[in-house]
Amino acid sequence: MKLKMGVDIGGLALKNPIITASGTFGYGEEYSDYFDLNRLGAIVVKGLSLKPREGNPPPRIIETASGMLNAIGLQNVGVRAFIDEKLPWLRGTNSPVVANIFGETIEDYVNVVEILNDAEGVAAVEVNISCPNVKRGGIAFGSDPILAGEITRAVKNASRLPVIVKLTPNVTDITEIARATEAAGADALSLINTITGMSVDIEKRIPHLENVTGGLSGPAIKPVAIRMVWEVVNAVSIPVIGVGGIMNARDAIEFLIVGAKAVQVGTANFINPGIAVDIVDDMRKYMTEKGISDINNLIGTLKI
Amino acid sequence: MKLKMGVDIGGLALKNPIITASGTFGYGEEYSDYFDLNRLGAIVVKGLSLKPREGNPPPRIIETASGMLNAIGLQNVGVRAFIDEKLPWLRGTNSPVVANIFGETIEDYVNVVEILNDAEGVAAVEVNISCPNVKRGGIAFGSDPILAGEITRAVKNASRLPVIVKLTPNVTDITEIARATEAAGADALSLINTITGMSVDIEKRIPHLENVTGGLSGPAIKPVAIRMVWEVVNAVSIPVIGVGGIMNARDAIEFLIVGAKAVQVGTANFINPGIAVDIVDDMRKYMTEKGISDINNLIGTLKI
Amino acid sequence: MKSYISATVFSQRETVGGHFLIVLKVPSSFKESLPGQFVMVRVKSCNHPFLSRPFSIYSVYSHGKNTFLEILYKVVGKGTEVFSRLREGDILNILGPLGKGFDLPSECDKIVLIAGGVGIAPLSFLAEYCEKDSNHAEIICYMGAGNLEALVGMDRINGICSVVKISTDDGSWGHPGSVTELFGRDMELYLGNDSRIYSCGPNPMLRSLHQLLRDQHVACQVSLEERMACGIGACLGCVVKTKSDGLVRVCKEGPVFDINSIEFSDHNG
Amino acid sequence: MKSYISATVFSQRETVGGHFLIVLKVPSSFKESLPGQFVMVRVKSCNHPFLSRPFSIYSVYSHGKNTFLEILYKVVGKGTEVFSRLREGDILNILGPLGKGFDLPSECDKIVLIAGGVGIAPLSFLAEYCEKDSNHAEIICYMGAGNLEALVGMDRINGICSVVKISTDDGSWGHPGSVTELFGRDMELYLGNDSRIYSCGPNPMLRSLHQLLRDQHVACQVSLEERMACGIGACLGCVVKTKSDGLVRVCKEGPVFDINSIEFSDHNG
Ligand SMILES: Cc1cc2nc3c(=O)[nH]c(=O)nc-3n(C[C@H](O)[C@H](O)[C@H](O)COP(=O)(O)OP(=O)(O)OC[C@H]3O[C@@H](n4cnc5c(N)ncnc54)[C@H](O)[C@@H]3O)c2cc1C
Ligand SMILES: Cc1cc2nc3c(=O)[nH]c(=O)nc-3n(C[C@H](O)[C@H](O)[C@H](O)COP(=O)(O)OP(=O)(O)OC[C@H]3O[C@@H](n4cnc5c(N)ncnc54)[C@H](O)[C@@H]3O)c2cc1C
Ligand SMILES: Cc1cc2nc3c(=O)[nH]c(=O)nc-3n(C[C@H](O)[C@H](O)[C@H](O)COP(=O)(O)O)c2cc1C
Ligand SMILES: Cc1cc2nc3c(=O)[nH]c(=O)nc-3n(C[C@H](O)[C@H](O)[C@H](O)COP(=O)(O)O)c2cc1C
Ligand code: FES
Ligand code: FES
Repeated sequence: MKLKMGVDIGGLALKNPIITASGTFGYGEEYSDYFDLNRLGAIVVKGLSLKPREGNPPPRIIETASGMLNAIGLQNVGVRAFIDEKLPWLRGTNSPVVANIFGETIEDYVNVVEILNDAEGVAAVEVNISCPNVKRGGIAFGSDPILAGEITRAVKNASRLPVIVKLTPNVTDITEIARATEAAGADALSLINTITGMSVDIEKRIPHLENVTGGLSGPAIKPVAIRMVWEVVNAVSIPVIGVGGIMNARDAIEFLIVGAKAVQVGTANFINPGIAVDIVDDMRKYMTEKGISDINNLIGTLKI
Repeated sequence: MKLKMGVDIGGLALKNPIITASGTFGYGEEYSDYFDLNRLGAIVVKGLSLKPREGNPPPRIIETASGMLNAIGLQNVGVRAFIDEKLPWLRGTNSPVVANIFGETIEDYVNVVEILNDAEGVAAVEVNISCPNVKRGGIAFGSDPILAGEITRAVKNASRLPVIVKLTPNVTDITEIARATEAAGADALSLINTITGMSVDIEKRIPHLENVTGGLSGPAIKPVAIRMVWEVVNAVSIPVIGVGGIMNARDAIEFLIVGAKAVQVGTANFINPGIAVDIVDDMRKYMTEKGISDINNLIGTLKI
Repeated sequence: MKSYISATVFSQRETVGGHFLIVLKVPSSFKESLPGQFVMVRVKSCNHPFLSRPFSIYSVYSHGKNTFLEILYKVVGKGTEVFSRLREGDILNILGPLGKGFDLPSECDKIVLIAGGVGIAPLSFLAEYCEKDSNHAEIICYMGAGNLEALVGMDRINGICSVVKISTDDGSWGHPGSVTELFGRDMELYLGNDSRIYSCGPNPMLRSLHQLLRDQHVACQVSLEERMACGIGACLGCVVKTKSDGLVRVCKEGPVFDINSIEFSDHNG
Repeated sequence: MKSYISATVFSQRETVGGHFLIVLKVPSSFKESLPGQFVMVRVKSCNHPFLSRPFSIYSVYSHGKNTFLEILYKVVGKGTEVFSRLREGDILNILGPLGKGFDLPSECDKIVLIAGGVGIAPLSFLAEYCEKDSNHAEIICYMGAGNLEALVGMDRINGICSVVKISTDDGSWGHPGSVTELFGRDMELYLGNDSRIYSCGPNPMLRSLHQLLRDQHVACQVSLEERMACGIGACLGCVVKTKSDGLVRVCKEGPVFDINSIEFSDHNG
């Protein structure tokens, strides 16, 4: 059977729905020793800010049950160095490159987008709105529907590229934020970012992370991610990308069945650097087994 | 070394800080085959409502990575049958019995409390505010600070017993809810209840739970629980009981170090029905090893 | 006092494709196990799978000072997959014996067993138990499986029963079709006070057996399967709908029920 | 193309209390491993521990068509505890060889190894490697441990080095005190262009070695440990503070660094 794996995410055409998640795939290069990056639906690079950032002091990670906490602190080379030093290499692959961006103020975000507008080889921007807004007392952009709408609108107005807004799960009602960002012009949504967590070293009685708290990722959070994707898919009409705890094709298929048009693989890349293409291959097997010739016929087919 | 394990939770004196969590310990009887219930700090019984409830149709549970989802639907015998049929047996143990209560309206809660006021052998009530308020379009009492305050005040006014309010983690800012319930008179807080999640059977393309979504518990959620306990301990001055993913004494000690005065063991009881007393024993070992003679000298000793 | 027990794997082998017989060394308290009772099983050193898994007791016996417990299981998911890789010396945590077993026939002439696939496990234990008993009833077994390769537990049951009748869905052995069908043809032989019917198998099979027996006067007990978390009646996770008592716990009020007391749904089938 | 590899446990034994030597059958590509490089290791069938764990390569060799990789490790937490229960035939997933190994001495007279506990592992591999090499430098080893029972890897290093000097914190063998102290006494012997110093051990030990060597002109490389998630430079989880390049990745820019380039903190010590 000839299988159609292509999906369309708000104007961004992907050859298959498997994307690597921001912060878990470096700038792609580290993984190119392990597989042909051209086989990916898309690559989302590590979050970019206007200025380079050193990130948090170590320790930055700690394992938890079926997951990990990270407090990398958004270390990155900055958007300009990305364009000069990392992007040329990435242009060698034909998988679309999505620039994940963040900032501390709306102007930060807009500036990053404006710089990216002129860069060749970026297919879309993904806006990480889990960051604290320093002008508003540190409340995260993504936890307030008004702020989330404002930042989406500002980025959308500034961007020549499709805008994917990445939602935080640390909210009471994610559909409220989803609707606000849709109304503000988001082309697509991705969710979930990490859930804030903490872990303590009981020998030294100190937090395991220098930053005290960190973001929980991995299979532990998958049920929460599936639930939120399901809620958001039912609340908006723009495409949704599912992220959270995907370790294999079965996990990815769960997200598609509840209605995600594509998925991102994050922490799993750390365990098996070749996992993303294994997922593509195993998803093809599942489709063949079930007689599904077009992946779009699988998406959103949950029976309630 | 003579070890002092006793703690005081808003007027409720516990011989040690290990409590069994609501919904995971039945009405105590099931576990009495496995250990002497007198060894527990306290027993919280399955959530009680005014009328008996049949709960949700099966399937009600599904395993997830390092956790499980449940949608029992608060099946219970009702508060009167509890008093008539379950409480007499429980009076045979000398561990305090905490009645976990819930309802669909504030009046429901108040009615349950009034009935419990007259019952002999109940030491405190724990108010589950994760439930939807049917009069307010189904928004959970616990996800809105005003509603959370209202229900706390109503229960507190009606109750002759100490009132522990049990918080839901499905909120943007748990400290806001914690402060609202403290201001409304709560004697103590317990957290976290389960995180809402979902899981899909990719063969049948149906949710694994008949109820579609369920509550995530187990080690998967521990980092979130620790973080929220830490936040709440820093936000209120009433005692906090830590709950979420405790599988052994080390986990319990993490909660105490961040500032919980006691902990509840939930899902772990399902795996090893004797786990709660193992935790008491292992906590004594840790104290002996570290030369901590009074558990109160361990509580809240996190160094930042 | 009961407790959470460490049991060592004494041996394990694949009997027929995808089906394993594992023998565990257990405390002597397990000698009291009754047919239809089950154990909750978990790998001691690995948190994956997270929850214990329920399995019927296939057999319990002593040898010298040791007590052995056998489980016959089919690999269907991650837990059973992990179990299938266990080897001699690996350690499991188990709880049991749990639940209410089969009502044992005091006086009867015919004991009829109807097994679907690995549902043979508790029935085989029942047959062994009755055989040892003073009771000299004739034991007849109807066994069904998808195909020849999935006919598990046949050797042992063959040695106990006077008659074993086989069906396979694909006709690769015995009657081509379902075991309920096969039993249905003989059913009249067993309608009366002198027969007791016991069955275990997938829900769809039990449902069709229920249809078949609905208007008959014959005692039939079935062992049900449900997802379980605790196995001891505490979580309320394993409920099944009954006709007169609403939702009841399979682990505590069951796993054995009178077939007529159950409201069969199709969520699991 | 590199890949995520299945490696079978060939053997495992406890060498000294709480320390294990595991031998894995690996693809022949591992023959290219250099001293100081490491592997990321995970049990294939169990999701616990969740992340792979980094271990230095203790030795790599071929026997017939097979390539074997040895890891010498100490049980310190849940991952190493799980590993310690692995037996012949169990399957691991590994990545490697990873990271930048030691700069190998081209020309020098003395190679000095300073090992704290299981830090002997990469140094022992280095010693083996240099011994096989044409380079005929003298290899001297300073080994320290908490006590006699924790002196791991001694047999092998003894067979390679011309001198092995021992210290134990409790004085149960050799010099009573720290290995840095012991080395400090002899240090003058090695200050000059003809010596290369290599060290691996707990952070506090490396920190005091750093103090000791701070004002000396001598080449000293250390292998560092940090918690790792990916081991390949992608997660940015394993950074260490350097004096001139800020935070750099231990897995990619290291794990071997010039001792003087590191800003030693005490978070891990
Ligand atoms: C009282 C009782 C006795 C049992 N006795 C036996 C036995 O003797 N031999 C045997 O092979 N199996 C027996 N089972 C079924 C066995 O418990 C399941 O096959 C096992 O739990 C599946 O675990 P898994 O992790 O491999 O599958 P999972 O990955 O958890 O699930 C795989 C599939 O199996 C289904 N499943 C999971 N748990 C159960 C369950 N408890 N009951 C029914 N279906 C389930 C799931 O819905 C899914 O479709 C018994 C079940 C019960 C309740
Ligand atoms: C490049 C490199 C090479 C290493 N080589 C060896 C070796 O040859 N032999 C050996 O025994 N150990 C080696 N280690 C250390 C080894 O990785 C840790 O001991 C192991 O990861 C602990 O896992 P665990 O699950 O048992 O402990 P955990 O339960 O994860 O933690 C137990 C304790 O160990 C500490 N720890 C955890 N991970 C690390 C780590 N990566 N580095 C340092 N401390 C850690 C924790 O902070 C905690 O205090 C090496 C580490 C690195 C980075
Ligand atoms: C180490 C690490 C770094 C991350 N960095 C970013 C980032 O820079 N920007 C972002 O939007 N998300 C970041 N994330 C979140 C992931 O992209 C993803 O949303 C999350 O990890 C959940 O998916 P997973 O469970 O598959 O890992 C990071 C996650 C991890 C583990
Ligand atoms: C099967 C099940 C039933 C539960 N029922 C209740 C309940 O009736 N009332 C309540 O307040 N919490 C209930 N909980 C939540 C637990 O008390 C506890 O808050 C939660 O499971 C987190 O702790 P754990 O990870 O240790 O299980 C239930 C949890 C489970 C798993
Ligand atoms: S499995 Fe918990 S009540 Fe039956
Ligand atoms: S361990 Fe991931 S960057 Fe080093």
